Amino acid sequence: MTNLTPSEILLALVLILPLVSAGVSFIIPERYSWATSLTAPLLLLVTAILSFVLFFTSEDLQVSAVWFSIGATEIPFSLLLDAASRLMIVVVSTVSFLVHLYSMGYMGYDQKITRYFGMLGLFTFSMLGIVLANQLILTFVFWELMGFSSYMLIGHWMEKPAAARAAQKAFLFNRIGDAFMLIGILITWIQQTSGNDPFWQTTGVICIFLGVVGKSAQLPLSFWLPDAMEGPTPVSALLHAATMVAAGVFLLIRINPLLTEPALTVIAITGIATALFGAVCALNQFDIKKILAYSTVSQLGLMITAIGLGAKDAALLHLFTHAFFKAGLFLAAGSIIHALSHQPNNTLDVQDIRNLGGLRKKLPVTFMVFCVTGASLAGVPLLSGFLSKDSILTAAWNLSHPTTQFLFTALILIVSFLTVLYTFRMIRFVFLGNESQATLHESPWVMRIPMILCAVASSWLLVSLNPLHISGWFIHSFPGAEASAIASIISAVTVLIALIAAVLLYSKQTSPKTIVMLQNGFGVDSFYQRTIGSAVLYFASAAEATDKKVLDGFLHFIVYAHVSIAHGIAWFDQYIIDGVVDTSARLVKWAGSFTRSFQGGKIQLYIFWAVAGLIIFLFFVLI
Amino acid sequence: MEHTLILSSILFAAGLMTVIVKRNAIMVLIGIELMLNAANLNLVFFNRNNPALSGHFFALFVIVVAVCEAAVGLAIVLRVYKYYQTSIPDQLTELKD
Amino acid sequence: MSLISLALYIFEALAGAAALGILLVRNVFHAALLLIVCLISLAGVFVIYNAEFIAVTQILVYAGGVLVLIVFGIMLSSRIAGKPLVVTNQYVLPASLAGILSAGILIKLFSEQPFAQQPGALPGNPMNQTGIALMRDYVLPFEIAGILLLIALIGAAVTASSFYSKKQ
Amino acid sequence: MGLYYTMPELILAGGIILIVLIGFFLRNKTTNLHGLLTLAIFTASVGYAIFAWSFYKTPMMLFGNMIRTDQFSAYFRILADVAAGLTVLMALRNKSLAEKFNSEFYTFLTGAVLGSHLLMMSTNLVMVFISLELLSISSYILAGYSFNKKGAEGSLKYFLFGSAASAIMLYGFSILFGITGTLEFTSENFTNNLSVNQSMLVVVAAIMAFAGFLYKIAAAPMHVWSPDVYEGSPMPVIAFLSVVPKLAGIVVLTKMAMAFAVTTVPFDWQLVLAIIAMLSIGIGNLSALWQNNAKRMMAYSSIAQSGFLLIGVVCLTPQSMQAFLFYSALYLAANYVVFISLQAFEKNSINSIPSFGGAGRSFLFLSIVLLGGLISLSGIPPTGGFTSKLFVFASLWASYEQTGKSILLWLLLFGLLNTVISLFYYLKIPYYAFLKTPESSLLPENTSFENFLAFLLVVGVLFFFIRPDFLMGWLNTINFVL
Repeated sequence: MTNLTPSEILLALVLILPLVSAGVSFIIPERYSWATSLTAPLLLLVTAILSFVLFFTSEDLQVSAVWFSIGATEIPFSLLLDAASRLMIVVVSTVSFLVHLYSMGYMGYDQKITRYFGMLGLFTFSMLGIVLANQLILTFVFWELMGFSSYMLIGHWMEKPAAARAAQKAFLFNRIGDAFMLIGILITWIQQTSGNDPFWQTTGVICIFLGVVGKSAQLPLSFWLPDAMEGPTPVSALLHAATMVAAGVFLLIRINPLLTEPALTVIAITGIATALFGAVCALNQFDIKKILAYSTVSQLGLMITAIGLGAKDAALLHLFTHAFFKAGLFLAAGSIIHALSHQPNNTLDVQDIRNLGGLRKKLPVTFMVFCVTGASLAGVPLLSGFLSKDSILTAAWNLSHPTTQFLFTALILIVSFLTVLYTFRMIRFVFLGNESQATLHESPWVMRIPMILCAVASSWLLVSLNPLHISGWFIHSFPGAEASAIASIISAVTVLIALIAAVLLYSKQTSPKTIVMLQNGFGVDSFYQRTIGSAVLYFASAAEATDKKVLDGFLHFIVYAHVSIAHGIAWFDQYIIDGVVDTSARLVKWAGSFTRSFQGGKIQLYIFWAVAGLIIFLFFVLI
Repeated sequence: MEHTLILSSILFAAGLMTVIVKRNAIMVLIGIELMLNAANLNLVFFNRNNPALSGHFFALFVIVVAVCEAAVGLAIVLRVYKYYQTSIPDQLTELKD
Repeated sequence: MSLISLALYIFEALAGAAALGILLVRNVFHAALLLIVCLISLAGVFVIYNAEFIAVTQILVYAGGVLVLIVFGIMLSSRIAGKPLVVTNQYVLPASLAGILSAGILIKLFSEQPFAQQPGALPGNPMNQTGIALMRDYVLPFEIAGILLLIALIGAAVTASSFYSKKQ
Repeated sequence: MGLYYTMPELILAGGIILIVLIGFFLRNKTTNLHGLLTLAIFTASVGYAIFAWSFYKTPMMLFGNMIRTDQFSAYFRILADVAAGLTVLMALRNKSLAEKFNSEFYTFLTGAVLGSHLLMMSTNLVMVFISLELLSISSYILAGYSFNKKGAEGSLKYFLFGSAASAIMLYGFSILFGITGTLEFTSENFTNNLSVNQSMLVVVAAIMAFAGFLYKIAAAPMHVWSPDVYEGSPMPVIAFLSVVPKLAGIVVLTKMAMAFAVTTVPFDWQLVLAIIAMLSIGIGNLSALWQNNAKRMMAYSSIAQSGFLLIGVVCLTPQSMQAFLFYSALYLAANYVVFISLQAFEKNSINSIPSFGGAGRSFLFLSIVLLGGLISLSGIPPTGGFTSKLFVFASLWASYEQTGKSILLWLLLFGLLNTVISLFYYLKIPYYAFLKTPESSLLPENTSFENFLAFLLVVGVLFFFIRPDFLMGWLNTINFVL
């Protein structure tokens, strides 16, 4: 370690600076807590700049040292900077910086701001650690550290019972995954040392995947993510959109060479099921942050699907674009919440889209940001989301087996169709429609700047020079992410059809409903002309001319299907998942009071229990 | 010769029952002495033909240990008496869950 | 039936009866006396099994030491409490179950087990041998026993000293 | 010749007499001299053991095959001395201990350490019994050293349970002697005779014999005494009881299990020990969830930790033994961190877990150190506790792969699941300390010595996370002749 190259120093700085920020935040006494909101964003700004420098200058880099040894096997402490992790450190540090900046405004009046920034720094550090670690045990270490800091962040407002409960739920779900992950890591590790047995390799990889399932909120462990929205909104933007939930996807990209054929199948099926599930759920929520959370679940499902289909570069690309546009969406949502909740005598639930409406004029910047990032999420051409979704679709399209090719292509198209629907629904009911609030002020500049930056980062330029096809200046990062022209066209057409359907569905509705009543009229209000643009109007009128009944029936089918599925899922969430959580907690408590019940303080009874235990043991052994 | 072993089993079981049944710390102590003696009987019996006399020595040390245990035990019982005015072990339930 | 085996039976019967008596009597003092009977009968059994030294120790230490201690404890504690020495029983059913089960298992397995007949016989003069071996093979446990006695002595003194202290 | 090898024990035995004598001359004086002298004794013992480390390379049978010195036991003797030294440091800072019977306290402490040393080295049932009793009797008296109502009760409970357990163990020993005709349980004679005379009686005798060890290490089903005793005892004594007798018990249990493992006894030893380990882990963790008293909670925690320590014995492979050695050292360090901080908190009359509310503000440094210790006990990175659990589970997995016994896999899963459960109670105190508001304002007493001591140990715990090979490399050289 004597002669460090400049890149290695940069790498170390990028990794260490967030930790320094955390340490500084903890050390600063409560009286001077305002200082934290200066040091933390500044340090993160430096981190972000350094990571950009690293991104543009560095070669692939591997730093390795012997960490410890068990028997003859040596466990290295090893960091790897390759194309994928170079990209990821940029994403992590940039989004983290933006969130820090935004938090200066959003959390300005919070009592425990030092703890908040400290945990944010610790989180960033551990996320960077996961990204850079080149060794599964090291990854696990950071993984756990991240779990801890995210627990603290979700439960930042501990005094709210819902927040404490959400934090515990997230923790529990993640620990279930992590227990499997540790087993998987051990299996994989032993596999590496002692021969390759395909069965064990698959088992190990699937166990690790279960850890990913927990962290990336895939089925059946996805239910913690919507609850985690109880945390501060910037935290949701950082953890539950851009970075932490994506860590699982990234881990799968890292261990891609280990994935066996059966494991890939499991991953693909889990991914696409989650994607569908999340999309349907998102369509049925009233809480704006929960809609975004379910949307995240759905998009993560798409990334996992891409990995399952063998297109890890497509997954990485989508991860990359998703980080920015989803962070933008969350920040915009936070801006709405911030604006509304700082209004005097506000008693309504400001996150409920039923209570919102007509914010377009009051919060113009937020509205623009929301539209751009939302359109990117929906996959509207000219935006980054279109390109990345396109590459996933291409991966499905290029599958060799015709059945799976058709199936996955169709399912991904359905997901993107639903994505458009719920995005449009959200914009419609939040920003358009009747004005319900009297006087509002746009958020302060520290909050507006990160939002605008995220919106800018949602444009196609982030990914490629050609707005309709992946090529150009970032391409060297995604050698495998390709897009076929047919897939692009199909994707674009789907988005357009979905937009028309969305307009038809929601234009006449005055308030959002879960059981959406279909209206017969296809008239387009003049007010859309200024919002979505004349293109929408044109296609809408064109659609009117097409076979009404076909479209009508299709929409009916979609609506009823999604309503019944959503009800089923809501029921499942309420009774089965919460029930399982509550029951297991109760079971553990009950078992605890049972084992404790022997401790009545009566020593002779103790002796009897011990002897009885021995005799029972004896019978157990003898028989 | 099995009757000696039967006796030792009975002594052991009787000691064990005394320990659990009797509501008096000193009786519990007596029960423990019975259990120790059951073991001693075994040790001496099994050493019938052993020229190394290891069983005998073991029994000897058991007796020494029994003395120490009795001395310490009785001292502890007396101290408990001072605080609780009772020697019924099951009535000492200040420490419990 | 030789005289020796008759004596063995009598001693064993006495010891067993005394043990069961301890289980049944309600008076602590009687129980202590029954323990003496049991211990002395066992000493007789030891003599018959050629363990004279153990027998002597048994009588000297147990009858002379432990029992005096126990009786002492009984008298001290009853004086404070000012209550009769009668003890009641508790958990009779579970305890008898545990006791009978353990005795049953032990007796059954003892009767099934073919104990290895060790070669050789006891040395002619066991007492002499005992003394030599104690200082040769068993010197370490012997020394440890000394430390153990020291610790127990100080410990008993420390523990019981608070018995007389005024502080409650 | 043998005396060179047992020099640490000679030092301890001489120390006992020295402390007693000095205690006579300094009667009725409150002085730290006894404590410092005891510390010197333990330091000398550790120093000699390290100095003579290479001596122990080849196992030596000493004193007519009564004991055997080897590196395995030498390592644990060092750990026991270190733990006892830390106990002395804790006792020096405990005012209630300094007032009454000060020199005697150190006599019993040294006696207990001597007992544990001998127990770890014994190869003869007589030695096992007598050294176990030396350890036990000293502990009974130590447990009552708070000289109050609760202390007396705890002491009596400990004594009654302990004597009953050792009587049961002794009966098991006597049957083993009858079956094998020898008391040297590591000798070939013993194992051969055991193999020849396979029967159910062997099983009964072995389980009875193990009962005594299980009692000593507070493993299920012989664990019931420990919460009550812990609650009634002074803090340094609990810290001692939760480490030294536990390690000594497991070391001798390992030796005994080894003797049974090489014979073809008619049932599955790994199964029995694995179930005991699972029971201990489960019972300890589940019961701890409910506790509101920090001492009681740590008692249950130590029951659960016994289960994890037992995993090393369950596997009985060299790898698992190394993991066990590593785990023991980390357990010792983390446990003492917790108890040293708890004693400092106790001094400021913070006892029950709710009373820790807001302690993070008044005692920031101490709370952070305590958090470090608790995190290490629960086995989360970045602490050595994580590494040690990783080693233990890795060795368990390797053993499962080797033997294919499903019980080992269940044990692994159960252990992992329980590390999750254990988090909920280990983080309870930090949760109150950092996130709750104080019930009443406190006037902090000086805790700088505790801060320093616990901080040193936490640094050690963190260090072994970063560089576990520092210790592991040393453990790799140990020759495992059990």
